Amino acid sequence: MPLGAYLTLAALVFAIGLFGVLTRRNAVGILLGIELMLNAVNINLVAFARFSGDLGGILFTLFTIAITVAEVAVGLAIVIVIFRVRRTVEADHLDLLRG
Amino acid sequence: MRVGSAAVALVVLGLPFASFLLLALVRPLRRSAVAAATVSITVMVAAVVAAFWLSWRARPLELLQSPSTTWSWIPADGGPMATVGVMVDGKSMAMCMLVTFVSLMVQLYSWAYLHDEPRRSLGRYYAYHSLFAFSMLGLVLAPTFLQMFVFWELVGLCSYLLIGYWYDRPSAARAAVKAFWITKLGDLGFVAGIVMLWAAAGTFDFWELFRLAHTNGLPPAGMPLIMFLIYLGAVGKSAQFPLHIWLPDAMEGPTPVSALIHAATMVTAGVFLVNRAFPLFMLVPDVLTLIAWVGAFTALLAATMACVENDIKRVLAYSTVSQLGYMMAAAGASAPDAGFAHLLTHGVFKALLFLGAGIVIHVFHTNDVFRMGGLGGQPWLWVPFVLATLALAGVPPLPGFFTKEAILGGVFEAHLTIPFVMLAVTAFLTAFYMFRVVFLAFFARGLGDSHAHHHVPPLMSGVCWTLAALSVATGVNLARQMLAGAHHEGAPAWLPAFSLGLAGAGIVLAWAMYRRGAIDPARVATVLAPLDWAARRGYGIDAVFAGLYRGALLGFSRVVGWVDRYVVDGLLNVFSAWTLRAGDRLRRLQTGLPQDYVYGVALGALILFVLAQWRMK
Amino acid sequence: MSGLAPFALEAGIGVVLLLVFGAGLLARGEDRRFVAWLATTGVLAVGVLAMLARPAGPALGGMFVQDGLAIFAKRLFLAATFIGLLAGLSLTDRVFVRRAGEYHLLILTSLLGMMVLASARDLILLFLAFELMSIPLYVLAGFLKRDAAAVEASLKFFLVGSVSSAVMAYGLSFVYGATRTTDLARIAAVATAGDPLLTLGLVATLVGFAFKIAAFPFHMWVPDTYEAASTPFVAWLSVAPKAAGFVALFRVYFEGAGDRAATWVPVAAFLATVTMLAGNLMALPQQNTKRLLAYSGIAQIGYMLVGVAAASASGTAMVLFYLVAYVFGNMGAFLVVEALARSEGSEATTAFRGLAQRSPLLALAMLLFLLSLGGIPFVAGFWAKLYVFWAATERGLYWLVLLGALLTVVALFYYLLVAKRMYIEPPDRPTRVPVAPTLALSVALCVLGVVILGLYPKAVVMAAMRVASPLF
Amino acid sequence: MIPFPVLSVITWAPFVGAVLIMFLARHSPLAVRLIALLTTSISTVLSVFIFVVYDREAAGFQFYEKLPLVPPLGISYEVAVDGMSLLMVLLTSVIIFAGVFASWTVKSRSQEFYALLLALVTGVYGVFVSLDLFVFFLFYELAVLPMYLLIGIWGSSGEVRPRGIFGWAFRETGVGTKEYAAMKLTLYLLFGSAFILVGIFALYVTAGTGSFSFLELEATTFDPRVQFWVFLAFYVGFGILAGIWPLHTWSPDGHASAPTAVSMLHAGVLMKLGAYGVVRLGMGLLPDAAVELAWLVGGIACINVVYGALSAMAQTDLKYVIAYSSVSHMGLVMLGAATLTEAGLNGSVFQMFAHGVMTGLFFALVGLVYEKAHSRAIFTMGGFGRAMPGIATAFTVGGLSSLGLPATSGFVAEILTFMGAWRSAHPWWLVPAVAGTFLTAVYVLRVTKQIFWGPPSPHFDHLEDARGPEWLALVLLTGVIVVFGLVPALAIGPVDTATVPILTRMVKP
Amino acid sequence: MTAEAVAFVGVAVVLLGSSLAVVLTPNLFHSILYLAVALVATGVVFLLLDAPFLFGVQLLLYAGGVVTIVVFAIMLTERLVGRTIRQASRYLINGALLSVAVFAGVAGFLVQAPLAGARPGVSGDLTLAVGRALVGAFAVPLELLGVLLVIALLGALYFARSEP
Repeated sequence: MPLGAYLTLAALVFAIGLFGVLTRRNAVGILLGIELMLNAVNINLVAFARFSGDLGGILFTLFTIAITVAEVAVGLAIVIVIFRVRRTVEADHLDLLRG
Repeated sequence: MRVGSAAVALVVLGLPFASFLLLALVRPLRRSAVAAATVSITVMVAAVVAAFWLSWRARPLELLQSPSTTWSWIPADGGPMATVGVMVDGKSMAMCMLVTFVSLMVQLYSWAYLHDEPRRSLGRYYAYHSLFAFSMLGLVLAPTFLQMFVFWELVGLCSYLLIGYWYDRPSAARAAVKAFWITKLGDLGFVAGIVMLWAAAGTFDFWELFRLAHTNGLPPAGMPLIMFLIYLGAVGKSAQFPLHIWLPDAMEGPTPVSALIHAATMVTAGVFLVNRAFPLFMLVPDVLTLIAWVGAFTALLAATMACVENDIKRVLAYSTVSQLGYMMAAAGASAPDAGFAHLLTHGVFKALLFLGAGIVIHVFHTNDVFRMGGLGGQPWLWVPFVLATLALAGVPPLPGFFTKEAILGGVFEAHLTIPFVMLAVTAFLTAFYMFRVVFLAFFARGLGDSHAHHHVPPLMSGVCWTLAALSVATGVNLARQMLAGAHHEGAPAWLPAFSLGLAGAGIVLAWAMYRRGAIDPARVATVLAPLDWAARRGYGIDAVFAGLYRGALLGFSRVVGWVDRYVVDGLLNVFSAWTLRAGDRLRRLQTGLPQDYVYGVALGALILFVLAQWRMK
Repeated sequence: MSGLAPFALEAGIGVVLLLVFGAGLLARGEDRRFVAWLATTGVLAVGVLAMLARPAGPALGGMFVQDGLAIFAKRLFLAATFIGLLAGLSLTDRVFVRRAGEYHLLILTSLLGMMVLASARDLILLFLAFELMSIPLYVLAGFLKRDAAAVEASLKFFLVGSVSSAVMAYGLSFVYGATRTTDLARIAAVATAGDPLLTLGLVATLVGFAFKIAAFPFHMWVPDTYEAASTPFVAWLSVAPKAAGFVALFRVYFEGAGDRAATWVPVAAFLATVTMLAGNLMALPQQNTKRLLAYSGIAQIGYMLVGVAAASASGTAMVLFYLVAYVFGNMGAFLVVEALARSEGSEATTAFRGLAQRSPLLALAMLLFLLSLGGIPFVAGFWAKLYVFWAATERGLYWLVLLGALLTVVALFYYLLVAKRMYIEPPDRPTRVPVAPTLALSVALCVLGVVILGLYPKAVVMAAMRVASPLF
Repeated sequence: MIPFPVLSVITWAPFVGAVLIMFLARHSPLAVRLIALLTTSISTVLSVFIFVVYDREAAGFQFYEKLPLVPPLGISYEVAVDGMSLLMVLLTSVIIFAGVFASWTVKSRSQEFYALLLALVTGVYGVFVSLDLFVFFLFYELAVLPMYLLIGIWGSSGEVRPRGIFGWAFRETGVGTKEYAAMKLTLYLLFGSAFILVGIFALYVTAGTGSFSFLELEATTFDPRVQFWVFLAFYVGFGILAGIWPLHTWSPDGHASAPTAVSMLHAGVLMKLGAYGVVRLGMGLLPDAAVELAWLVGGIACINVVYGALSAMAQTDLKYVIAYSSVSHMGLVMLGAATLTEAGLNGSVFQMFAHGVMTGLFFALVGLVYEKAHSRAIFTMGGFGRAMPGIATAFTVGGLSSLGLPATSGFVAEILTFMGAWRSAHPWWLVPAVAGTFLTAVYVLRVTKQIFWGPPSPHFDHLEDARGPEWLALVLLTGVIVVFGLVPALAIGPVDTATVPILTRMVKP
Repeated sequence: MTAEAVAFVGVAVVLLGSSLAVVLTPNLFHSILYLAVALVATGVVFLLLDAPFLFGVQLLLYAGGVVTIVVFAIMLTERLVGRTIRQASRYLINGALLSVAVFAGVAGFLVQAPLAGARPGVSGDLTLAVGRALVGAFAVPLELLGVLLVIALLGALYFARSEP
């Protein structure tokens, strides 16, 4: 398959992830959307690396995956602490700060 | 033509100014009435001496030599833009003598007249007087239009200050402002005119301008407008129709002030202006004709109003307006010398009239002629006044007869028939209304008897007698000249008799109505009801001006003020409020919902994508 | 050891990190504020070291570079961090006392991220440093974890941050794809203007930077986070990461790009326009001083973007100068708010009522900061704005400069409102406002910075020019 | 020349005074005043000194000082005066000197008051003497900003009822309060400075000489398109400060709310700064655009003259009358400049001076009247002349100067403007200019009559005349009005040497 | 259609389908399971791109690690709240529109890009090369990654543990 196919696939996944972030009410659900977006990045990177024969993309992917994990960990911790304080993880209820 | 010494002229000019400075700046002097009056009068005496000396030592002028001496006033790159100096020709020397002399007389008279005034403010009075003398002398000595305008406005200022001398009186305060405004209205034309003349000729200097006029160096196209505008200045200052309305009100000032400023000197500045600039006016015959018409009309109009006026000072004021009309008409009829002569003689006897009126006012404490009378037994009071009245009415051998006759002759010669008729009627009316005053104020029985032996300070009557003597002397002198054959060439021979007849008729009518009682004034008034009604109301001209002021000016200003506050500034406030509101609106984008923030990021990214796409192409 | 020279500062921070970590582990008892002192001293020490640092060649195969720009930026980060930590020493909330170890570890890590970011010349390292800088911030924002507002702010920050970094990573992947390398030097060499993939990549990457520097419309986390988080942290947050964002921006978009940098003029100009507009307008109705400063900070970013839009050496230098001025002005303002909030228990602008009569010096300090932010002569901010405008004028961006200058007027409106509260309105009570010594010291440092830069900007301007010119 | 940096001393002496006041005179109001007096005296004496020793034959810029600040960017501290700025410096000195006396009785927080006032004055001096546009701009800002606090703290509020279709906006912005006025003034003027800044930068960039020096820029000929836009920017920017219609509305509110000395300085000097900017930078550097746009400048000036006078007539608050009269007179200033003639431009500069002194006198008097009578409502006052003859006299002199009565400096300025107007490309400008003087006569004399003459108003008693230091202010300002009215050559001599070169550049032979 | 193409299409369908399910399914727990599927599918994509090493990492770190953490989180919150968390979606249409627009924005660039380059052959052992790089040039970044993970853990711990 040509590079374009992979890129398009990644773009689609990216868009779907974004859609998830925009529409899910549950904070955890939003996190999942972010995961999808980062996943798309990885597909892109690997595809580019494969088609250019360059190692950088692979390394980049490795780092991205690790960073993602760190992000998710922190994100989930925030969700938990929010839940503890606010008794909800519905993002729509989190509007103490506005204006 | 004769020219005087510039140095002496400067002395004449400088003396009253020094006196003014002294009185204005040295507070103890100002607060002490005696010292102030002494300084002012002493200086004035010196000025009179200097003025006469100036005239005495004048020498003949060589052909094409300028009678003016000037110094730079407003510098500019290529030589001064405006100059100041003195122009000492026959006219200005004569005016100097008139001004200083009458000023001296009035100042002396005032000392007695204003004896009851608070001492503290007399210093102010004399300071104003000195300033006035300085300004008036500056005006007559001015060698340039600009300098003339400067002093022109300064005499206006003095007039304003002196009319409002009793500023506690609302009417005085109002009259002062009115005088200033109305004359200023004319001065707008004056200043515009001289500026335009400057633009056309490149100079303000009379002598230069005359030379240019002589050599056709002035652009003919703009001249009528320019000269008309300059004439407007004279209209305001010399109380020509329709700007005459300030002069009767100006009588709110102390009577000596009226005598000096609003009769003898300042108001004649307009006439002097036309005379001074006559070589330029000669270029514009249409404007001259207009001047003649307006002058004659003013003369007649004022005379009719004088006939129905009961306030002695206002009668004299209308008479002044009327006589100024005469002088202007003379100038308009290309007989400026006649007008100028009338100016000089009128200056003396009109001052006398006012000062005489001041005496009766002093005696009766009223201005109303119907509440006076019974002074027939005191000739030292009425003789000077009656002499002056006769002079004004035009009875020989008093000076008014000769100068007035010369004016009539000049107008007749210029084939200005209707103005001539108007002036003739005015001559008749003048005799009538003046003798109306004489009969009522001095010789009526009854009302005023209780005051009949009121003490009149000798200083006041002394001044009056001096002026009367001067007037008679002038008249005799003129009569001598006439008999010696200096009669105006070309004027019809019947004119003196006609003129005398008019005066006689007026006197007789007045006698018949107010002395003899043969004709009931009330019946005459009924017969001429519409005229009487209109004349008593000043023909509504005052009302028109008041309406324009209130309705047009103040009303419009209120509209502008409102527009500025609520529209111009309002728009600014709208912009400010919009900015604040925009901030508030935008702030609401910040909903506080986490995902809306992500929308922001996504939208922002999208916009950047689109922008980059668009840039790539 | 010469091989390590380029990393000296990072290594220094690493040592401080370890010390703080160790001290935190060893500490017994509730009061662990000595950790804070340790961290502050450590940062100061590294700061002194940074003053001595000289540019060194690239290391790690060109991945890491200690050039003038990096050193300039690192000095800036260290200064900001020092002031922030110094001010934080006075925090007496229980959580800061007990958890001083975590707090400082997080700040130091983030600082480490910034410093690496300033030196990163490789996409991978860049992204990693970016995240290293960002992730601790999410935690720090919610450090007051009992506070509903703080954790909510933390979540928003995290959410916007991770979406932005996802977009950024996506963009970086395209940059890599278009150029087949992650080395910025090589990218600059290979890149051809108008390559769609590269453009897409750079634009998407810009989203990440825009989030970090809080350009409109990526700014939305800013006001909420600033309002809720602890003030000394916010003071630092409002300047240091933004400075890092700008430096990285210069690296990616300008370094070695030469004339092609101008491609970014319209994009940056657009961002500058909307950011200035939105920031200034939205600050107008604010009643909470921290929110006010947040929006004003967004506007300031807009002005810096004007300098970015100039896409020139002088523009870059002016932004660097602006950042320095901004560090002092903005941090100072936040710290005064902190001082006042501590004594009045309120962060509303009304807390400033009559301050000039209660504590004239504090009021004067605040006035100076506000004037600096407003861009008024003889304080640092004036030169900053002026130089930035100047650089943009050289590009012919007259309209942008005019807009910026006009919006300064809008900005002065809200700055002057605070000044009005301080100077014109009468105080509610006559007592002096007590200020903790360390806080006072940090405010004084900021005042010094603002005034010295205002009176003698030349040294810093020259330094900025020197470090910026090699980029082009 | 003179090695002594006389201009720098003039400029910075008040600033030093401000600093001294802030740090040394904490608790002694008298010391505050004495320091202020001393430092402004230094400036005043030196201003008179340079006015006297300025070499009128040599003309051009004199007392030149230069100190490079940022050489690579072409910024230097470069000061000098020519005939025009010489007069402006003198004006500033006169006004601030009188202002120090006029505010002798400020009660609350006088330390800060004087410090801010002196800082402001430094800005004003700086603008007039700077030859470096950048430093010029710095001083400009310095001259504007202290205004906010000066009005905000020591000002007074009026009442403006929200009316008309924009009433809602009035409610939202708080029109009438001193805070509003202070904010409006400051922001409006800074709004203008934004345009100026862009203009200066544009000149700097397009000239390509890498210098902000006026002298170097003057030697550059700019592209007509650049000239056009930059001139517009300068016109709007400086015009706001000069109070051109319709950007003048800050001025009535600001002046009415400001404390006495601030109104004096602001109306007396700062507005001149705007006009000075238009002439110096607009016409001096952009001659072609100045010619091209003269119709605009002059046309708007005509509106100013008439509109300002009519608005003044409509006011019932004394301070607003004076403030609007400034709008009207600034119209004459701009009109004179727009005529592009020697007479007009000289008249314009002279009008700046004349109006500065006159309006300074007015505001000092209004302040005194307010202090004695605690009222500014014209139509409740009356007959004050009896109790305060000195104030009444000074007010009348000011009024007469304002309506252009000869023997006051106002006349010379007006007549020159008229002369220029009729010789300009648009002779009809003479009509509104002349009409303006009449309208001025109407409202000034009306107000004078109402307040000082006529029967005493029953609402007031225990009025008294000016006292002690207040007299100094009145006598000084009145004296200047008269002396310069009688001997205009004192001022016009040097001014002419400065305006003629500007004109020759504009109207090329 | 080559085998690779068939495989690609298959994987793509699975990936997109599961991704959609992640963002659409109302049951949060199901979402996670779908995420796991999606992550595995991504791993398969990596396989198709000749990166088996990454396939492993993906499986271990992502599908294993992440999913486990998330599951824990959900269990934790569900335990705290005491009921199954259902999740709803907000503004589906807006979200869809914006997502499609972003996709279109990206696609707009992609269609213009010259992506015709052929796929080069696989050269050498990728895993080995990656390993070498990580201990070579990328040693410092790797250290930093370690710091990042530690600090993230520290932060997460700070949040997660309940203070006395």
